[in-house]
Amino acid sequence: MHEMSEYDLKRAFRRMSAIRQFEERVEKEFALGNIPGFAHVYLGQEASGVGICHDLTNDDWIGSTHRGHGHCLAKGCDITGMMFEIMGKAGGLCRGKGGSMHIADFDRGMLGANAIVGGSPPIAVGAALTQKLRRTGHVAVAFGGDGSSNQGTTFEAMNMAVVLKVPAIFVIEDNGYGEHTGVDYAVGAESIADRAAAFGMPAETVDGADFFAVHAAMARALDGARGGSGPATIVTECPRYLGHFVGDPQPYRTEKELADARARDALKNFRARVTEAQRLKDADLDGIEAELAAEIDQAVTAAVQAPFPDIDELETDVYASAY
Amino acid sequence: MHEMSEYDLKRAFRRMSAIRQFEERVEKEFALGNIPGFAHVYLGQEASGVGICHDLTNDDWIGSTHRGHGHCLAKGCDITGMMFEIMGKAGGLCRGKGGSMHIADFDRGMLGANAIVGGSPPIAVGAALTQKLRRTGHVAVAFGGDGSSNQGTTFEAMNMAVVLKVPAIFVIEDNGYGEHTGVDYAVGAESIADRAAAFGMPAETVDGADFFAVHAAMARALDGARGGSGPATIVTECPRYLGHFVGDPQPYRTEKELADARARDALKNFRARVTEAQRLKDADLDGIEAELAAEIDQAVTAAVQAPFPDIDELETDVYASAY
Amino acid sequence: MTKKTYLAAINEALRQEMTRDESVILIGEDVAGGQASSGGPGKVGGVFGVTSGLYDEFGAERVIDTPISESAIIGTANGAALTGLRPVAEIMFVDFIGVCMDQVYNQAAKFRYMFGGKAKTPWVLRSMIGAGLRAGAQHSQTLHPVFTMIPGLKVVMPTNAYDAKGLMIQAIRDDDPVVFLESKLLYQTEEDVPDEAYAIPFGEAEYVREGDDVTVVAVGPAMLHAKAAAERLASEGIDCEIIDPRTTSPLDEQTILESIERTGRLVVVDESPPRCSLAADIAATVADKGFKSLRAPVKTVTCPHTPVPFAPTLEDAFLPNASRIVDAVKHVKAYV
Amino acid sequence: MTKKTYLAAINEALRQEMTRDESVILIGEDVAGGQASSGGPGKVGGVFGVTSGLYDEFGAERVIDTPISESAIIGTANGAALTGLRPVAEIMFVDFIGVCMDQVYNQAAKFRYMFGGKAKTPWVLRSMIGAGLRAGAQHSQTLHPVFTMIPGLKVVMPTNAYDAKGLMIQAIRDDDPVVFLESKLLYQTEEDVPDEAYAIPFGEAEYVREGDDVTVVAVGPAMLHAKAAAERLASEGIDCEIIDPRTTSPLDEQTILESIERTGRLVVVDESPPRCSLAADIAATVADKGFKSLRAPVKTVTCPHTPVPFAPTLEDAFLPNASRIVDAVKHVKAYV
Ligand SMILES: Cc1ncc(C[n+]2csc(CCOP(=O)(O)OP(=O)(O)O)c2C)c(N)n1
Ligand SMILES: Cc1ncc(C[n+]2csc(CCOP(=O)(O)OP(=O)(O)O)c2C)c(N)n1
Ligand SMILES: [Mg+2]
Ligand SMILES: [Mg+2]
Repeated sequence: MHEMSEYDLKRAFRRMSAIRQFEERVEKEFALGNIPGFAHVYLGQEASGVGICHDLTNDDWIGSTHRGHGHCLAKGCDITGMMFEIMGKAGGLCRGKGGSMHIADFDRGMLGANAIVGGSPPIAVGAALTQKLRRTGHVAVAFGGDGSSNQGTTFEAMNMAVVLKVPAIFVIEDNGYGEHTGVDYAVGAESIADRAAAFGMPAETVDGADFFAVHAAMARALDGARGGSGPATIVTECPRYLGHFVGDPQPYRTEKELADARARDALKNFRARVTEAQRLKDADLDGIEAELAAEIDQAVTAAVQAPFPDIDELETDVYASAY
Repeated sequence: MHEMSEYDLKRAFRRMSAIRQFEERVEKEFALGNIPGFAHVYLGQEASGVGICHDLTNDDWIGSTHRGHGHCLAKGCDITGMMFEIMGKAGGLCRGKGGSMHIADFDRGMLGANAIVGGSPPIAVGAALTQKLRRTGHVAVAFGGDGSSNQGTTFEAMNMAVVLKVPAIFVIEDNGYGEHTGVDYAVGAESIADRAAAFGMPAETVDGADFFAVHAAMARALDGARGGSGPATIVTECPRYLGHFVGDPQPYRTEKELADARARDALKNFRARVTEAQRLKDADLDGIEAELAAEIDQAVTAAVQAPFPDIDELETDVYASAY
Repeated sequence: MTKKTYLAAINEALRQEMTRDESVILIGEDVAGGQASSGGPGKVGGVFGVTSGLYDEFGAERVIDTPISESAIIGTANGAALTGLRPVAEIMFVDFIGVCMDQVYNQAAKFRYMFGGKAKTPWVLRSMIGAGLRAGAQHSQTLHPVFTMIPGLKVVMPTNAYDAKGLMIQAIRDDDPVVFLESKLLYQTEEDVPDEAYAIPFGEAEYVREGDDVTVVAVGPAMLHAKAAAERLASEGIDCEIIDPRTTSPLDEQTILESIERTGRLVVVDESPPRCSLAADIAATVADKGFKSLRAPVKTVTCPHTPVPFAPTLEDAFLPNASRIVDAVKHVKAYV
Repeated sequence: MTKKTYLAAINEALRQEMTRDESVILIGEDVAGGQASSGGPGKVGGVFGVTSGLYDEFGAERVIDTPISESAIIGTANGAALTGLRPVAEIMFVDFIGVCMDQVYNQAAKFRYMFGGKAKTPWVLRSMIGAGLRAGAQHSQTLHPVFTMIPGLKVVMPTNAYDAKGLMIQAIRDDDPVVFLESKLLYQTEEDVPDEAYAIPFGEAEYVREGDDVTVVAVGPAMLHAKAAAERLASEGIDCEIIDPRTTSPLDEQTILESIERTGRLVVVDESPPRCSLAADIAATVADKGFKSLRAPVKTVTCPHTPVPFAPTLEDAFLPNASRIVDAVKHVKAYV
């Protein structure tokens, strides 16, 4: 934390708090029937996305998952544009055509949430290839869950990244579950990181509820990737506060486990660290939270009232060139 | 070698010699235009397939590759039935419908050659699952090349086998090339075996031109698999005498490399070892070779003269139950 | 005989066949659910509960949860089926088939033919199809045309609980790979369903409604709209004959052609994009073999040539609906 | 203008576009060949030599060999295309698409729509199609109907060297994902091909032969047989009009419908199994929009509903051929 400026610390907190509050609000609006379809929230995993994205610019790319809201916010996507999108409104980041599992924002280097488990890693390798060929010094990050680490596409992407020596960083967010199945069942290996390392790249495991640990690991990976030495993998061990999707009754998790998960709180953790070190004051952090609360509230109010896309939009945007 | 009976030693040599002579004949018949399509021969890799299959019974299963003749012969498939099949004749093991890349023989526990790289490993996991559920003590082996070890399906199969703890053995035959690309380019990892081991199973690398080394490694893997401790991987390092397919001019390989490959000769190696140890005599081995030469010659003569399938066969064998 | 939902009917079929034949196993992601969880396995039974209770009844060896590795799931089903088991494999949403299509179309579908008739691959691939749940472009497709076009597969699309049970039982007993496509939107529809096991043969279409004016063929989730349209049209004096093929491969051409002989008019309704679709397939069959009977153009009512949109307004406009079917029927009826 | 083979024409198109635009790259298995070999890279250029010489000209950064990892190949092309490159990715035989279909149909094809028009994915997926080389069930398919049905893709099937060059140049310049299907059996066919670059727009069918009796639409490798049949029929006084759609998506319906207006009769020839095929697709379009003109059943000449057999006798019987086309044409011609 010591090398980080006050501005940086505040931005990190702002983003984690944005995710926490955004997702709590998604949970609520979902229950109210304002959000169509499915919603997979990122509660508990805030430090992972924010720690990874902290040193990325708009010219660095990320590819995300079905659980993508947190990655979007960590990469700087607009809260209002996201809320509109999740509600399927014409003013959404994808004009209401994508929805929660398909938010993309190319201006922010966000290549898209992806509803196919293991969909993003190969795509990130391609984005990284562009950086290598154009010698931009930028990188591409692929987010995936512990479950996604068993998908063949993820393994192929890892090997391809090593072979092509591209600046791709694989982030596996291990929240203990793929849907309703525990990671210790679905991953046959002792360690997801060691399995990735065996592909021929540096790989490490960090506490995904600790912003500083994630950020430090990412700094190491970035050094290598920007420096031209190729890909890396970071496994972030995160708590999953809710079920797989909003509304999952979770009969397969005990109360105790849920309480233990909640006890690992990236925001409390961060707050304690920065206030104890006297880098930020509680009041600063409270102020940030309050600002975000207002912003999210406004976003929701606007989104609920906003129009759905006109049905003239149904057949547009299929092709970019003449069809 | 010392635990092996004379019968076993002769059978091992017989099978390796069958492969060598069969494949040399395939090369010749291909040039004569008697073999339709493509042919990928197993010359140089004889000890790998034979060492792996030596202790398997007809109730153990193997899944093979596009380079499958050697695996078939190692598993005991009929030389004549194979030659007919490769020439597309009605009397072939698959009645001429499969061809070189699709020979199967269920009576011999041969689940099929497979023209899709990475096709067999998931299938072998399923055959192994049957053995586990039925408590047969039998195993299933998936053959693949170094190139196939980069296919996502292979990785998924490895993890699945560990998770389901089935008696599957993955054999990666590293002949230095996937088509025209060297393994050191295509496999980003230092070691294919270590990469497999990272999935959570024992994995070792052996000299694929040394029957005894392969056989010993397989004995270890079989112990584990039959004993219920789950899958294993064996990497056999093999020379590839010819090109990727019969007729490949191989501009990408130097004369020296080709000569070095030929210098690693599983049959000569075996002959030297067993005669020096006075387990078999040169005359025994010469006799076996001569018998096989005659058998292969007869098979070719018969196959060349045999009829192609009648066109009434075109629409049969698509479905097993009524359609 | 009691009222059962489409979902319960499938569950019952699975249970009865697993009881009858111990070579039947289930394999897929969360078909049991809860492996290595703090609360223990067996409490889920599929995202919508189709396989619920089966883990408790048949145990971990026969209700097998897997990693998220669809190629390995189908590959495992392939190898198990070739060596004597009868796996029912689940690919949760049909949209996911792209990561494992090889094991379906190059392997399972072709084994028997490539191996000269020596192999059989008796599996069932269960998967959910269809839009309408606001699930977006990657969780809402139908994709039945892709399976229908593949020689070696059989393809089942039940439209009601009774058929769902009987077709599932047939699918499990069948010796070929059968793709069984469940319509999410029909899971909660109810019907009288016999308690005992029964099998409905493949390739036998059903008359859902008899009528002499226009033949309407509808498959899968589109049947809901076809029925609604027929009712509306009946009140206007147009009498539709609705045919449900039930299996798209094999397809009961005969029943469709017989109906066209009487009506001379055909509308095909199908929730898939128009190109190389099942709607086109049926239309083409009739344009060839039923040409003499045809008195009007063959109309198809499908989705547009677009991915499935997320926004409710767009998704509703995307799907075939009763109004569009009514228009199509009137159009062909008006022809002389 | 010199005679060039279909294969050389594609090679020339690639070379010219790579020279013109340095964002164009090639990626695939052995598109260069020989990486990490004792003899060094660049000596292969694809199994049939389509990309030969390009490694020497453009180097390892732009002619990129890959591991055997098709999902990663297409995925890499996807990510590269989204971020500014114009990859031409090779999936050697189209049969292999099953291991990477997700990256094609759920990703590339849908990005633009799902992202509300913000993305473009300008790639070309080159692949070889067709039977006739005795390559067996897993190396001989066409599969163009699968691509044609997917909204968001464009699908190109050149039947001669001139078109191959012009359509490849268009494919590379196009901002959408384009599936470019090369007919193995046509690689060595020759034609006059201009030396300079030219682009042929998509969705414009070509009259291969004019005639007033029967319209024959043929795609890809089937064109060879259609031409042979037309010659045979001409000698018997039946005058076929042959139409080559050149792209199956978009499909030039207009040209086909105009021809039917004159001939009133249609035969569609296509080397793919019959169900949900392109042949059915075109037949269905005409049964709807061209119904008034139709004077005979619409006949399709396709492969049977079987995998591709290996034995030469069977493979020859499997493929559409001139005799079967002649029969179909006579059948519809005989209709009154
Ligand atoms: C290819 C594919 N298979 C299955 C699914 C269904 N599915 C959606 S999320 C999910 C679990 C993913 O687990 P993990 O990668 O750990 O991510 P998490 O949900 O825990 O963030 C599954 C199985 C899918 N979307 N895509
Ligand atoms: C999925 C797939 N991709 C590509 C190919 C084309 N192909 C056939 S064999 C081969 C090389 C395989 O290399 P390896 O696994 O090392 O086996 P080897 O040929 O060396 O025995 C390739 C790329 C294929 N058949 N299937
Ligand atoms: Mg997870
Ligand atoms: Mg090899």
